[in-house]
Amino acid sequence: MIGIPEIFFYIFCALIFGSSLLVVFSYNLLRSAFALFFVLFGIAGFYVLLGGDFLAVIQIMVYAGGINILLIFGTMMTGSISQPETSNPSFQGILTLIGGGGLLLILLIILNHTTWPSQSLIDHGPTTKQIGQLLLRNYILPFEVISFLLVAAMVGAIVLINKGERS
Amino acid sequence: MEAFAVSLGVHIYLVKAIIMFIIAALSVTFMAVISGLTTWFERRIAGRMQSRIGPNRVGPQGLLQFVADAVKLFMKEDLIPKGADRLLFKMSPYLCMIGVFAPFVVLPWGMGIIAADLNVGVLYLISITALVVVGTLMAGWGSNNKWSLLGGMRSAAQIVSYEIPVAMGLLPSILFAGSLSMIGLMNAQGWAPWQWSAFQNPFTMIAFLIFFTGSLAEGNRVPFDLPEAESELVSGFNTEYSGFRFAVYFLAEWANLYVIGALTTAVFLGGGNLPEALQPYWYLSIFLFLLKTFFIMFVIIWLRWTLPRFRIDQLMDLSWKYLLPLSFIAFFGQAVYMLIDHQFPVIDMVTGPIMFLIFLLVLLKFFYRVAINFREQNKTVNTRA
Amino acid sequence: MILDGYLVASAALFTLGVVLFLSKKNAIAILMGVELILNASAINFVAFGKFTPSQGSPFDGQIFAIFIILLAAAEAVVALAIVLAAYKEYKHIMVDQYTKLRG
Amino acid sequence: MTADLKTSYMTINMGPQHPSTHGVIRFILKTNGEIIYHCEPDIGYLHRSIEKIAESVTWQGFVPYTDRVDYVCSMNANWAYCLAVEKMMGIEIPERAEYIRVIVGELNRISSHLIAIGTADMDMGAVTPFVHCLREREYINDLLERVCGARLTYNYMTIGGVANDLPADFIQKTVEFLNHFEFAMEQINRLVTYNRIFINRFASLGVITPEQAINYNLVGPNLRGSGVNYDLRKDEPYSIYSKLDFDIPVGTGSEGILGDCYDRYIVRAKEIKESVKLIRQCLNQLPSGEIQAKVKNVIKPPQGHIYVRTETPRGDTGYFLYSNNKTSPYRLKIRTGSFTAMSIIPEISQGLFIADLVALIGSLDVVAPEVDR
Repeated sequence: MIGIPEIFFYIFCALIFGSSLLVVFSYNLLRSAFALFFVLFGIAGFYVLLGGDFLAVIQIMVYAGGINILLIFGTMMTGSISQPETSNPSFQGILTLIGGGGLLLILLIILNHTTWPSQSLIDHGPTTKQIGQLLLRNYILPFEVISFLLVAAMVGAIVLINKGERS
Repeated sequence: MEAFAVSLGVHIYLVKAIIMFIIAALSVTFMAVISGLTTWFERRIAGRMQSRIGPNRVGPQGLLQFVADAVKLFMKEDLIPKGADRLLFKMSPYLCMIGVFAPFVVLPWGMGIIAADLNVGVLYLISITALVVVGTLMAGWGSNNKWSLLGGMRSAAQIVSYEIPVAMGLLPSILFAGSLSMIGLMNAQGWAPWQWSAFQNPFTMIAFLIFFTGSLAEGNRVPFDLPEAESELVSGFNTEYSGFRFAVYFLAEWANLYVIGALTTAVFLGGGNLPEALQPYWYLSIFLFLLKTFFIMFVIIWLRWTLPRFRIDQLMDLSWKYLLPLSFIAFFGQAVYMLIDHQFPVIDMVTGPIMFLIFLLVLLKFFYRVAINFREQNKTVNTRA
Repeated sequence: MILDGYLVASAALFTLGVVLFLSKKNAIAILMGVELILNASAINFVAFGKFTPSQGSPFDGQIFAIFIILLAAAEAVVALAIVLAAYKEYKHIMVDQYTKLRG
Repeated sequence: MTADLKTSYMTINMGPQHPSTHGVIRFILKTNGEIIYHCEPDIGYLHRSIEKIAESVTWQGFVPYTDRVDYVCSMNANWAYCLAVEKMMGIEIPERAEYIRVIVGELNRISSHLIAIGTADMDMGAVTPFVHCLREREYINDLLERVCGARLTYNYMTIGGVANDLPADFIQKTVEFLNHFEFAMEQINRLVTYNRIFINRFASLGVITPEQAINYNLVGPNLRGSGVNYDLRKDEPYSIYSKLDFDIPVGTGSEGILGDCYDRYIVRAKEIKESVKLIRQCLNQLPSGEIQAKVKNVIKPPQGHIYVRTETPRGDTGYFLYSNNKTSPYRLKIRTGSFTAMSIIPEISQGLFIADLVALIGSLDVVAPEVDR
């Protein structure tokens, strides 16, 4: 008998793959961008199932609420608004599909032939506190580096756009 | 009840699903009623402020006006404009509604009365607004109307930029409570006003004001109602909506008003905390919580019918140039305050009452002003024939 | 067993991301492909973190997922800035038509 | 490459159903996002050929049509037309009628400015001040209804005087109203005129320099908002204005640049106070006597033409009459303030936000039917 987490796992799977198929094969870039939102939402659901409630919230906040909105804005600003039906053309479709299918096959075969050292499921309880302590103790260096990277990215983006404005 | 149903031979998942469905249906119905009553509340207050009466025909004091309005809206023709992106157009109202109704899972109703006390309750509440953003963008894009598109873009830009001051405004309280759960935040405060997070020290006070301002912007309320600015963008992203879909938007808007009020109450105004002596009467805490929430809602409505609207660049300036740096100051200040507080716990006893006293003085000044207004007000003249 | 479920889902998502990445002309669509790939790897991290904790903390996987999200944010910002700058220059964002990128 | 080649503009149709276009004005906007690149007002959308109608009605019969030229201040429009015909025929009207004309004209000016201020507030998103303005306007409507029986299109002034005398308790009621109104106006000002958000929205926006204002032939508060002290009531006094004591408020750039939207707005707010002053004086000095000069039933002004201007709330309204000694005008031409205000919008609105365009229209107080007669 399957448990409740499994049911939700399959629901989220359906959400993710239904929308990501739309992302990949839609010829309307805006629809792709909106579908991506549901993919990201479904992945947040995965994180909840995997016991990462803080992570799930961060995923929605940063990914769905930030990056995806940026993508939608970008789509709207780059003139795709005038011809939505053909804004997202693809090329080498068959070739990439064959390649992608092969890749998936290889991955699945590898997955099937590896035995992962799986442990019994433990519920670790609230994660926020431990994640915070890990970030500021064990992973302090990557944390600082990534903060620096974010600042650099922000400054870089502003410089790039400003340059475009001026020319 | 579960066991009883299982003993009858019903599958356990079916029972669970039915129970979940019933709870969800109850909360959605309750919310619909709350937001409906809020429409009545808002319209009556607006009426008082504008020397008119407001809805007073349907039911006692017009209380059932929202039912009549809903019935009227359901009967209207459901139009989808030509050239609209039908899928996005239809999906948008539901996304907005889910985005506004999802917070109710973690909103408390009194001392320890809550649907689900998530560990990341507050963060969840902030992040779920992403649904509203995407919903408005969808509506703006899908309507095939340029005014709607401008409204949708404005709305998304506004909500995304005000999410940061709102989150930063919550941080001092979170620091103080050491918890992200709503119950944890509420329990960190006492029943008395000087124990509330808002009056705890100058930094939480600043954070409270920042949070309140930011929430107004996130909820698209005046003076930040640019996405719906009817004198500029006709009606913003919902221009092309009619009938049931329009009703859904309005349900969402007023439910959002309640969410803002309840969140402010729970995080900053002591929630439904009661003094020791009154704690056995738990229902009083529900009453107290609703009272505070409705007071905050009243303030928001009051502002809406008083203030003019910002312009989009002024709005962005306010967020990025003033609220954000201020919220960093508040966050840092609160951290320093807590360090000092750790050494000398006495300071906690002092700052709260002082801040509350300052607030009382401001209130006194306000009432003094109101009294002057009343005194100067001549009696109404009668020029009728 | 359930670990396999997440791994299969992640593999499928990864493949979809690669297909999107390879087959689209629009720069923003390609960016979306990158996001799918990053998300697929993040799912793997969290799933492994949950089911096969190493000597370290059981939350190492989640920490990595957080880093991936932040990296994705930085990447998306810079990539979009580049796309917008290119759009201003060329009036389109079809990557196969960028024949001259100098200057 | 120039910037023009790189950006594609979005064409938006603003009006005639747009809520902030004060009636049925239509604009065609070319925007870059929310920034206006070009704004073209669609003049002629509300054309009703009032000037043509004049050629087929009698001289007196045209008075009701002047009500419809600008229905927000129809008393002043009546006045302008009657004054023109009287000048043409050389009719001297009784002094009491002149005083009554000033009283009702200034009352009407207040009510028109209340609408202007209220709609400007509403365009900025503040609905409550608008309702308060309308509440005060209702009192004036009541007063004028007592005088002439109508609340919007008065048709009160006739060629040679006014249609009927003031009712018995009119003076007392008007003084009562003015006492109340002065405080109410102060309250409205406190609510919105001195509001920081409102000032920020209006200040330094849509600046019309004095030269521009004169070149575009702006009139009335729009001209005075740019700092040009020009008011027909002072500079070319007609009726009894030369006997009365009042000031002409001009824009000073108090919150930003001279000639911005806030200056035009504040000039109207100050003019209301001046009008109150004028009405009080007239009520005190009101002489007794006839209200109507002796005028024949069928009038035929002598051959010739005349152009008479008066100061209406929206500025200099001129009536050009050409008579060939018939029972109806040979040609009649009306010159209104809104028309010129409308024609300056394309130049001023370049580079503004859409929200600013709304503010600009609100501050110029354009009334649609006055643009197209």
